[in-house]
Amino acid sequence: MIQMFHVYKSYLRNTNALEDINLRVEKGEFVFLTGPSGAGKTTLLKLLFCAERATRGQILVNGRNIARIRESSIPYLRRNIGVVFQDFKLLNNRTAFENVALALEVIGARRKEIKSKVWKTLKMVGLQHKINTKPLRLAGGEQQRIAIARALVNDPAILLADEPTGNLDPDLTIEIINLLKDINARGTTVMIATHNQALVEKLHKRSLVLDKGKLLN
Amino acid sequence: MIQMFHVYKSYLRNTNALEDINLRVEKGEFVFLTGPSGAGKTTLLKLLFCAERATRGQILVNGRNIARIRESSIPYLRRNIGVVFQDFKLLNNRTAFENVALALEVIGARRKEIKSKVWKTLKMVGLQHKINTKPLRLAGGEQQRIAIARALVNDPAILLADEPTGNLDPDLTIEIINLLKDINARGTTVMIATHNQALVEKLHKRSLVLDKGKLLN
Amino acid sequence: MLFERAIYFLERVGQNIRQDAFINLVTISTIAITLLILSTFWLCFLNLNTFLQNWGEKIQITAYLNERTSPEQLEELKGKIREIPGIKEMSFISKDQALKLFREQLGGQDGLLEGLNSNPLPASWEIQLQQDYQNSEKAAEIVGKLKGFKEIEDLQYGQRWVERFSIFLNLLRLATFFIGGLLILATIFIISNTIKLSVYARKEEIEIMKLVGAADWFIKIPFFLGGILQGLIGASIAMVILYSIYKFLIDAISPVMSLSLGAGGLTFLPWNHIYWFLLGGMLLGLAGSFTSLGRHLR
Amino acid sequence: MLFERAIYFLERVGQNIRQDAFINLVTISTIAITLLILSTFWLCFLNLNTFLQNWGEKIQITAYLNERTSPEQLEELKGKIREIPGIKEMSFISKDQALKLFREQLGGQDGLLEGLNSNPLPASWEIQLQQDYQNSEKAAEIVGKLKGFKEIEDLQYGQRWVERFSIFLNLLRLATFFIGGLLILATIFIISNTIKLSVYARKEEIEIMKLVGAADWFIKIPFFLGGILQGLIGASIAMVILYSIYKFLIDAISPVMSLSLGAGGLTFLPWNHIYWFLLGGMLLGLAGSFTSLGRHLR
Ligand SMILES: Nc1ncnc2c1ncn2[C@@H]1O[C@H](COP(=O)(O)OP(=O)(O)OP(=O)(O)O)[C@@H](O)[C@H]1O
Ligand SMILES: Nc1ncnc2c1ncn2[C@@H]1O[C@H](COP(=O)(O)OP(=O)(O)OP(=O)(O)O)[C@@H](O)[C@H]1O
Ligand SMILES: [Mg+2]
Ligand SMILES: [Mg+2]
Repeated sequence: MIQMFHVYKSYLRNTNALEDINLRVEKGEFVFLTGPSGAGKTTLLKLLFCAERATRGQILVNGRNIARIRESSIPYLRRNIGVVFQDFKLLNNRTAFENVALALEVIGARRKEIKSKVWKTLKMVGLQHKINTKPLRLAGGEQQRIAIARALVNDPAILLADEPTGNLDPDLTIEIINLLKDINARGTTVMIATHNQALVEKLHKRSLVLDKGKLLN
Repeated sequence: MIQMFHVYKSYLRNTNALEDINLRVEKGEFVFLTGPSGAGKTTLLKLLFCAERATRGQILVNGRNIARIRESSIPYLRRNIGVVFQDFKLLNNRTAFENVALALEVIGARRKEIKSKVWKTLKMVGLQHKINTKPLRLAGGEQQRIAIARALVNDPAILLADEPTGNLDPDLTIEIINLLKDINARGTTVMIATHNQALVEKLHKRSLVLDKGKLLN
Repeated sequence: MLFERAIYFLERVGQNIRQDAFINLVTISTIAITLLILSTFWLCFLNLNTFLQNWGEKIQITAYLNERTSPEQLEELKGKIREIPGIKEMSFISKDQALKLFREQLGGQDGLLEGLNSNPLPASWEIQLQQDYQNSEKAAEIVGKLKGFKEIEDLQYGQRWVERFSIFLNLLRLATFFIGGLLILATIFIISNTIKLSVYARKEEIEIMKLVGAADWFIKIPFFLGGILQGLIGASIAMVILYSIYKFLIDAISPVMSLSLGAGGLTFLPWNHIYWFLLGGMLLGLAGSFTSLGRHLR
Repeated sequence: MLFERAIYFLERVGQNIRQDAFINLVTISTIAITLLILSTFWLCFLNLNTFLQNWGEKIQITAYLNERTSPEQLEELKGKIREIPGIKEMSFISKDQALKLFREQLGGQDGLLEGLNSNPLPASWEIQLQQDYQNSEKAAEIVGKLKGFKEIEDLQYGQRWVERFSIFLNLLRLATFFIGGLLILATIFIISNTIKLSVYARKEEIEIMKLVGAADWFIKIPFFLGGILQGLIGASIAMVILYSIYKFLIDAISPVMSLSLGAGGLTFLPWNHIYWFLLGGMLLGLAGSFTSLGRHLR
């Protein structure tokens, strides 16, 4: 599902945020991505949905070579990838409902379908009572759950989650992780960047460890 | 240092984000504030630096009744309180240095003093090499540490930190917490809202637990 | 499906306007005031032009006829002159009428004519020109043609006056076109700048839309529709205000003015100009959002 | 300390301009174009006014003298008339000169005068008016005063012409003041709107500054200085462009025009007007940021 061959990424001339990354994630797999702050976790995820372009190397996502993808095909790539951003990236002037609905609107879903799916997903993350609230009027953990709901709502083939439980309490963290496991069980490839060591240890899933841009083994 | 008497806060008409809060934090104390997402932790902190006003009740900070404070005195109150915001609240068009310097500029510090203090503080949080980088070019954990540096830089009497380690790896978390303990040892009252249960357990400090806007005991 | 999409985008535009009420207010009011200036200028120009043309209409050519012209020759000549392009009207003044007019003109000095035993004044035609020919060059051209007829002995037209008037008209027109052109450029510039700023304020929204997989057109369409709507509303407001000002002037000042201005008075913009202004507003709004989006969509 | 603060704020403004280059570019260019329009309008008005005044100068009063006026009376009368305010110059035309002029005016028809045995035309004074008196009311007033002298038998001035001219002038002035007033309002409005949008784009910055304990004045001063600077730069650009346009027109069109316009030709804005424009730009920039900040600082 995801493969990287000798991938490098450098934002500035002399430093590599990622260095010679080689990895392979199978369809339907559930992997963690860990490593200290600034190791390159977010950068690696960004490469996968083309928010950044690799400096060198080849990346295959869903059988497609991203290094060669045309600018105009990027939106279609992204529609198959749900992303939970580290900084949420919610639209502050739209309600929780509208934020989640956005992911369905861009693929041209029908109104009815949007309504029912958004409602169902917001319920899954426990926010059905905040459906018409705008992000700035929500608690940090509530915002994070909206970001999660938006990533899940259109059943993506791949789910990339960047520190998705950083603002959640332990109980909610378990709930959300169970949600991700469910989705994974239904066939979605899941990749989670996290610092939550307890979580990684408890789940017994494969974990990729980054350090200073390099993949440890 | 901090006292609350029968404090209520409701953002919307029929729901209380905080309900009948009574608490007392001594000068030089180190307390945790925990509780599930949406419990009201951020709201409680916001009341202390007047980002929100209490609906009912009295709040004393540093011997001063905040419920009665004039709009024009708020800036002076805030200069004695360092705040690490849950969403960082960094200025995206200023460098790490400038962001941290801001807290000193507002109190009219001299250039030289600003330079040396900012440098020292950024070094303490391990970001001396990112001094001229703007927030959008930093990793999540790096941004968080700038927010921490800004809160610490002018040696505030009170430090309020809202989920300050949500984007930090375990090692950095320990480093930062040690930093906060140091500052606490030098007399600063510290109040940390967090979900990090491991942290709370390890430190053996008093912790206030909020649930649905009420303080448990 | 297409219909549902259209509804979706229209709803989206409506929500954007509500959600960013402040920005929309500022943008629309800037568009309105800019177009108000342009349309006020245009209205003034139209009225001034009408006024000047009415005024200029008094320019006329007097053709003095040869004494030996017979009535038949006169008829024939009249037919020929009528064929010259630019002639609007011609009225005959006989020898007797000419003397009478001259006497009147002399006023108190008409004792001067008492010693006359015959009428030395020739008969003449007073020739009115069409509006397009009310300037010194055109008039001189027509005079040139009239000189060709042997029955016409002498020609007179207020050369100096006409020359001055048309220099003045040209100067005024030059200034008008110059300011007008500049105003149009400025309008385009200001409206597109304002829309640029309002799009800039929403750049984060655009970025997020892209990140969740929105195609460029999906992001652009609400902005385009929004721009068109802002332009239309702005232009409509401009027209309403312009009409109110016009109405106010008519009611307050016109009674005094129309006495001296005579018949026509002030007129408002004709319908088709209003139509063009509204359309122009919409196009400017569209163009403004079009150029602004480039920046943020790479 | 105060000095260090001043330096700090100036640096801050410089950095804001660099950090928000896009917004500053858009804001400054909008200010520039708006002020360009206003100053162009003003320049046109000034020149048109000068031109019209030169033109209107030809308005003159002819006072026909009583036949029985002796040279001494004439001298005395001349002294009295000279004292009437508004009189600029007066030239005497004797009976003989009058007849000669009349003969010239008649042109081909001068056969008419052959039968005369005495000169029936009176002597006269042609009286030129000062610029401020070049309109029908003032002229009529002076005529009224002249009528009081018994030595003056009759008075003539181009009443109809003068009336028309001053109606026209009034109409033009009305339009000018109207458009000018509207333009000034629009300028203020557009500049303040643009600055509002540019402040709005920085509202997060303001919020964060407040949260870290910045006093209101601390937040405001860089915005005020920025507004003043934007206004100054915008106004300077406007002046430079205006001068370039003016220079271009002078070089390209003036040779043709000045022939017909005569002496003066076109003139640029005097220095003190330029000064006022620059000051006005700064004040507008300041006022714009002043009104915009209210919103975000509660
Ligand atoms: N847009 C950018 N421009 C320049 N440098 C960048 C940019 N984004 C990230 N970096 C740098 O690249 C390195 C890796 O950043 P990245 O965000 O991938 O780290 P991370 O593993 O996600 O860290 P964290 O756990 O703190 O979020 C960091 O040193 C960061 O400063
Ligand atoms: N500005 C606001 N307007 C309306 N409701 C708000 C606002 N801010 C917070 N709330 C609501 O108040 C409640 C408490 O929010 P608060 O941010 O204090 O929670 P929290 O304990 O910080 O949660 P988290 O751990 O997720 O950050 C939540 O239900 C939230 O939706
Ligand atoms: Mg990261
Ligand atoms: Mg919170």
